[in-house]
Amino acid sequence: MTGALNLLVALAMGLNLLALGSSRLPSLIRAAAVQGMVLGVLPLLLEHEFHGLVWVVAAATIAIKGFVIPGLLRRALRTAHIDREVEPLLGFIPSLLLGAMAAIGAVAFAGALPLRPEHAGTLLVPGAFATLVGGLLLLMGRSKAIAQVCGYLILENGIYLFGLLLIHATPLIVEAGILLDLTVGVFVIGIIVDRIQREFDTLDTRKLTSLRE
Amino acid sequence: MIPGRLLLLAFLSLIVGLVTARRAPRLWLAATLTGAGAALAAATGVLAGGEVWEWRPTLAVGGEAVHLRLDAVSAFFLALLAVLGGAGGAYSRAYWTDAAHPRSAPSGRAWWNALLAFMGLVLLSANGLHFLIAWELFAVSGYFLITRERHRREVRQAGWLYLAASHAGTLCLFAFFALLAARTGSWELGPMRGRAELAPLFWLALAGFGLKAGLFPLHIWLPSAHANAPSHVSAILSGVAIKMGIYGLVRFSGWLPVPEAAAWTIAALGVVSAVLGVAFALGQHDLKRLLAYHSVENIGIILIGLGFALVAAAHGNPVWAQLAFAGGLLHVWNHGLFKALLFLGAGSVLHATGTREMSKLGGLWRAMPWTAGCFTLGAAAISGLPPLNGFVSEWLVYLGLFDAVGSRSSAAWVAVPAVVLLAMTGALALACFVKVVGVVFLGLPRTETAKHAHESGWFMRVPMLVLASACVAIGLFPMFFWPAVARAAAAWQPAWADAPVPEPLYALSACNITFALLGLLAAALLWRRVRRNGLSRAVTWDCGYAAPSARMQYTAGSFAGIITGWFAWILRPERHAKLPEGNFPAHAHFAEHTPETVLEKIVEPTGRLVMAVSTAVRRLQHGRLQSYILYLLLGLIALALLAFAGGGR
Amino acid sequence: MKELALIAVPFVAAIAALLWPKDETRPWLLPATGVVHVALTMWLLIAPPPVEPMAWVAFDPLARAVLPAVSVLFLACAAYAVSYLRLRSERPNRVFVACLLAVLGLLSAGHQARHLGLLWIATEAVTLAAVPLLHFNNTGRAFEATWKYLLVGGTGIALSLLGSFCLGYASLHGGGGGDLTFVALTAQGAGLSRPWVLTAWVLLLVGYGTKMGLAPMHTWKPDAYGEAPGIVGALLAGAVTTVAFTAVLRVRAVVDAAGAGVVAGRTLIVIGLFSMLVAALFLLGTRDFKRMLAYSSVEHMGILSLGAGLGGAGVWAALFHVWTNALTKGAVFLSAGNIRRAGGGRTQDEVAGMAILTPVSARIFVVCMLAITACPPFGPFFSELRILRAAFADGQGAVAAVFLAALLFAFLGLSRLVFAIVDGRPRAAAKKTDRRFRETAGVIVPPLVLLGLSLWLGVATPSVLQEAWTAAVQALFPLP
Amino acid sequence: MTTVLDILLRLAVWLLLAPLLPGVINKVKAWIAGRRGPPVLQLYYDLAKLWRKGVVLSTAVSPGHVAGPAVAWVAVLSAALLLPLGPAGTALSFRGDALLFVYLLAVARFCTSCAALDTASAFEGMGVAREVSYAVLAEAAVITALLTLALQSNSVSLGTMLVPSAGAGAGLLAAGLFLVLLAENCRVPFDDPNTHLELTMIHEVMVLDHSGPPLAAILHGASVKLLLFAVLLAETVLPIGKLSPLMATAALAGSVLVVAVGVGLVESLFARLAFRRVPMLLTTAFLLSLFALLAAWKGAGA
Repeated sequence: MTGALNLLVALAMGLNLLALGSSRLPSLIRAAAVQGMVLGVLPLLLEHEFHGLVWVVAAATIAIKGFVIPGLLRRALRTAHIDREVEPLLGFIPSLLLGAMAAIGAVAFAGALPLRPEHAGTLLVPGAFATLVGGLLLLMGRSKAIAQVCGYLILENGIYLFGLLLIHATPLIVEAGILLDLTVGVFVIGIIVDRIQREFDTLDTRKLTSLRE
Repeated sequence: MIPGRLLLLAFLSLIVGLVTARRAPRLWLAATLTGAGAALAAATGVLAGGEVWEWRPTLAVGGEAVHLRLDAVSAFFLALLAVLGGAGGAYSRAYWTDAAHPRSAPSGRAWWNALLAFMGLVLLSANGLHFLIAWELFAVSGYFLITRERHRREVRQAGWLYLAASHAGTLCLFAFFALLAARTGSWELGPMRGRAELAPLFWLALAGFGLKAGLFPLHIWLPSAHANAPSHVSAILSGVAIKMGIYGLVRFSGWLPVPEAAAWTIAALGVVSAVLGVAFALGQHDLKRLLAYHSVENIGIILIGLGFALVAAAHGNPVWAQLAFAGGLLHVWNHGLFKALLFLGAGSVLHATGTREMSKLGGLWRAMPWTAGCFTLGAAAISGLPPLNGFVSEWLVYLGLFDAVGSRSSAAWVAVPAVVLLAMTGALALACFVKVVGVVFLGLPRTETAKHAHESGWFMRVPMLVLASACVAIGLFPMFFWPAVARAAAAWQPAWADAPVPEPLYALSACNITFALLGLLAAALLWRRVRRNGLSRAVTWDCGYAAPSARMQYTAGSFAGIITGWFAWILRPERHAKLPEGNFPAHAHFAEHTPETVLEKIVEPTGRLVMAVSTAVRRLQHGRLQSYILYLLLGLIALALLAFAGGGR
Repeated sequence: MKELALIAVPFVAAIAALLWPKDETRPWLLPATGVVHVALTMWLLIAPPPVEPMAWVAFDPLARAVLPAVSVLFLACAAYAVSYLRLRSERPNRVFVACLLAVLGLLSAGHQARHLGLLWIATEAVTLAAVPLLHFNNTGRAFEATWKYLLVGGTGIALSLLGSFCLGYASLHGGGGGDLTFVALTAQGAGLSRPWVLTAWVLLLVGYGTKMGLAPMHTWKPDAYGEAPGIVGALLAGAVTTVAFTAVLRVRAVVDAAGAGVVAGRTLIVIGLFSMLVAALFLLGTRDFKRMLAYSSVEHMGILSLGAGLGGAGVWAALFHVWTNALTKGAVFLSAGNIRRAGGGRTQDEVAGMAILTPVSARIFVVCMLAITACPPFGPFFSELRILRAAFADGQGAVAAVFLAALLFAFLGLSRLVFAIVDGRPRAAAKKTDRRFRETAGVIVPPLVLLGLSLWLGVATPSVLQEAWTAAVQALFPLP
Repeated sequence: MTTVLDILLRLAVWLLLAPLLPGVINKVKAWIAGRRGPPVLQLYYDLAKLWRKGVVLSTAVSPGHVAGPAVAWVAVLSAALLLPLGPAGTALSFRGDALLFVYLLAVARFCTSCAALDTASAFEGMGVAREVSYAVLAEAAVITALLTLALQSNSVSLGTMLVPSAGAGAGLLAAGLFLVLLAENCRVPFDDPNTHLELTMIHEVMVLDHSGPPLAAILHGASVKLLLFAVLLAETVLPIGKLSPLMATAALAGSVLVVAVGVGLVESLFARLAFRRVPMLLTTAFLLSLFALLAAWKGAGA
């Protein structure tokens, strides 16, 4: 059980690095989507008794994080007739190195934090932190709006990972509400991205600096 | 409770005036004068030996029970407020007419009443919270009175400077009262000299009230505000508003323990303000700016009195403290009277000629004899000349200082320089006002406007005459005013209860009266003699120069040149000169003006520094989202460090 | 039941607004709902219902101490919105009105939420519901502002979610059930695992601090307030921020119970003063009077967090300040909106001499400026003075000094800009603007009413409110 | 009644004796220059003549031009009445009359200055500017001198201040007051009473446009002022109180004469100072009084 779990989490962490390293938007979106799907599976591994809601949540997660949002982003990408270069503000190599360092640091930090025995063995906490930092790195280091949305997605994935620690504690209704919120949030972001693309005819946020002191 | 009724009447009539100010100027004037009269009556009642009036209705403002209190100290200032409020109000009827200022005159009348009411409340409120409220409201209404001509840039700048300075002072008072409330557990004010742990608070009071009083390094707002305000406003600002700062210092030095260092500081600042105030005044060409600097000087004289009284209190109340304090207190009245008189006179000049620039005036005594007479009298009074009121108060301060020297205590070490510098201040003031009177009213008109000046109407003349006669009255009959001063002093320092009129005061009054009479008599006789001998007119002796012109008269600048030269180290006068050269010099010019040194050399550079920091910080808001998220992350890290610092203890 | 009605009524109204056919009449839904909401909150304020401890949603003392202010502010803005939307008839208002109502409902939910997860959901939902309000003007600048609002705010809110999880895990690790209701967390108290509590505190403070707009997480604020209509600004500054603030207060109660109150106080004071200073420095230089309002809001959030950090009397004063700030800020934003409409610009280079163009609004604007900079006798003066006194009583002289310095700078900046806009000669830009703007009662009365309320609140603070604040402080930080 | 008589007598003394002093000074100067010089009573003749002369007033002047000299004259006389006349003491003496004394002289300055500025003449303006400016420093010296006397007699009324001698610092004080006397009465080296180059004058240029009775008042006032300072100087030095009345009177008269001769000598032996050097000399006067003050402090303090 834990083995499978750790495998998946490790996969998710790997996908972080992939996302940080990918130089083209489609592959970045793909990485985020796959990561979302991987996370969607995790509740099934953690829950002991399988009542319906778990399946629903898992299915919803996979569907939304894996297909809907990426689809939205791809559409925006298609409508915006722009080259698909990521155009990083923070180079790929540094991003990768930072991401890797984040992963290592996350493992160390998680070791420092007091954990319950059943979590001590899992990669959940380190994975969560690593993914979090990866997302932030994308948010800060990429200039294309879509890349930043992907960063935001990955950030949320990290938090979702951490949330799994509490999956027994927090009632699923709360989980569901949170999930819904995040989804709508990303939807709205997607819409705004779309509007910006129409308004400015670009998705390069370096052009979005008319509001300043 | 007679004072209570009178104060109520005063308050109500001020409200009536406030309501009728826009529509019915006559009614407004009537109401305002009634209010002033009632307030004056109430104050006189308390000063003439009536007991302290207190009022604690079951009414709370801001969660604090209202507590009004009119003791001798408050009454002393209230009387001044009433007199000047009435005089200035009447003056403004003719000076700031609806015809000339359709947009600003009506609201100006309303603000006038507001100012009077709030200053009255400052004097009456015995609760820290209400004191603050009244204080800030009075400051704000002062701002709206100063900026009557808001369409002029320099007026806006002056007003803003005033507002900024006064707000800084108010914040000091925030700290003062909040700390007091935190230490004592309530906003109630009252005598608490016994509590030595409150002593350090006085420094905050000194900063806050000092800013309002305009003592030397904190006077930066004063000149421009007084110069750019309408003259009746300048009169009340300089006559009463800055005295509110003095009131605060007197009030709280009486109620709270004062650290001895603070007492010395006040005395020293007083001396500095006196000398430098008049020095700056000598450098001015703008009539009203000059008068404003003289306010700094006189505040200094008042503070010398107060400061030495405090030093004395630190040395166990020797008798000389009482004289110094009484002198300082009486000078509050005197300065209020003659400075208001001078500002009203300056206002008449401004009204008649449209300029405050002294080098454009001259020979006004022909066109406006009343104004010239009143102004000259005020000038003599502010120069501290007998037989006028300025001399009486300075005389009392001198007596205190001489005794302090005689005491040979440590106070003497400050008293000696104080005496010398006070004497020099007097001589400097005399020089300055000889210059003003000579350049503005005597000699020949320097410009056409000055030539075609006109005497001001009765509405403007009567207030000036009233103030002038008040100056004369205090000068000739000081003993009648002494009881008021003595009661105020007793309210400040209970140990001095009912001090009798000092004997010398009678002698002085006798001398003043005889001197005044003899002076008038001699003048009359001499004039008769001249008439008898027959007099003929001729041009002034021009040393044989062919074409003398009015513009050849000695100017204010060159008149003060010698003295401003002595003070150049602080005045930093700016000279723009093109001296004549060659055998046949073409045109040459010479201009000199004295900047507000403290403002331009200290405050403004500091302000520029702050603005530089602000600009640097504002650059961080450059619109790049990525960095914004970085800031967020940095904030997170910083807070984490702060939280886990010392193991999160 | 009424407490649920507070949430339900606005949502029903929102749905009604979506279905409503005519743009002209739709805005009337806003004041109608507002009146009902105010009536309900006042009723609950005066007759507080018994709070059954484990309830997730309840009109508990804290909600009672704050929610009515939000409700009153909303009513004023709603009244203003009617004439405002008539003025902006060129824009469809279906979504706008619906979202405004939804925001009200979510605010009520957030204020009453007694479950960390629920609170988070409500806050995030408010954030999202505000998006259509922000880009109502439909300009490029508006979209840019919205984009930044979403990403910065989203990141912050995500961190606060992480913080909530951490707090839950602190309970788990402490041997608790990981129940995220505040009651349970407080009950577990010292049982919570300290490192996790501190981590959670930092994350939650940053997260909700981002929504409050504490520096350095305030970066979205000037853009959003600058581009949104005046009403939206008023609601964001006066109402949405208060949800985040109450969240911080509730969390702080838990942290106190866990025995880390000192740390919490320290962090709150530091970030509060930092926000005030940063805001003051921005205020000194900015030339855009709508962004100025944003920075002023940052400053007041700093004051709130300072008060919360001082504990006891400070929290009381902070709750007081929530009210005064909400009402006064509302007035400022609304009058600023008038000037923005009539002046046809947003910087002092484009707008001047408004005292001549719109005398009434200009006067209100000046008075509001004085009120918001703690000039008596308006509310902020009293609340800020209480905070100062609390600081002194706490022996924090240095804190008080910085506080006063920041107040001074803020005053200098604000007064400079406001007088530059009000005085002087009208600019050419004003001539070109749509002459449709008239100072009708619809746009004058609401700010006046808010100002009057702020005055009343300061001069004669109703005893029921004082009692409510005391009760809230008692409930949050029961004296041992 | 007796007091009125007393005052009238003193008045007579001052009025009649004052014009003698300039005559003495001029005689001394004449002797040193080896001339016969004008008679000692010259000023009396001049005054009498002026009093009967008609008046030419500048077209520019206000009535103050005539009133000024009158008031100034009264002020100087009142100040004189406050001084104790040797053994006779003072007519009326009260605490603080010393200050009244100083400020009455200031009144005189104010009046003459205004009267001078009244004529709209640049020369007179120049003179007034110098007069009032230098007075600032002179005032400091005088007040310090009074402070010294007050310190060593523990009183602030001339009647008692001047009875004992100035004690330790008498010499210093005398020197200081002598300089002040020269400055206040516009004698060499501060000013030259009988120069006729307007640009270099102080007092003389201020009275350029006065004539007839007003000029008489000014001249007589000036002589009273001179005498007044001479008496003040003499009484600070002389221990009047310790001498028998006769001796005291003689000593007083003698020393006033000495002062007059001294002035005459200075006028003949020194040249007028450049104006920019004047402040330095007055500061010296001030410092002398200050040292006298310190001496008095130590002397009586010990």
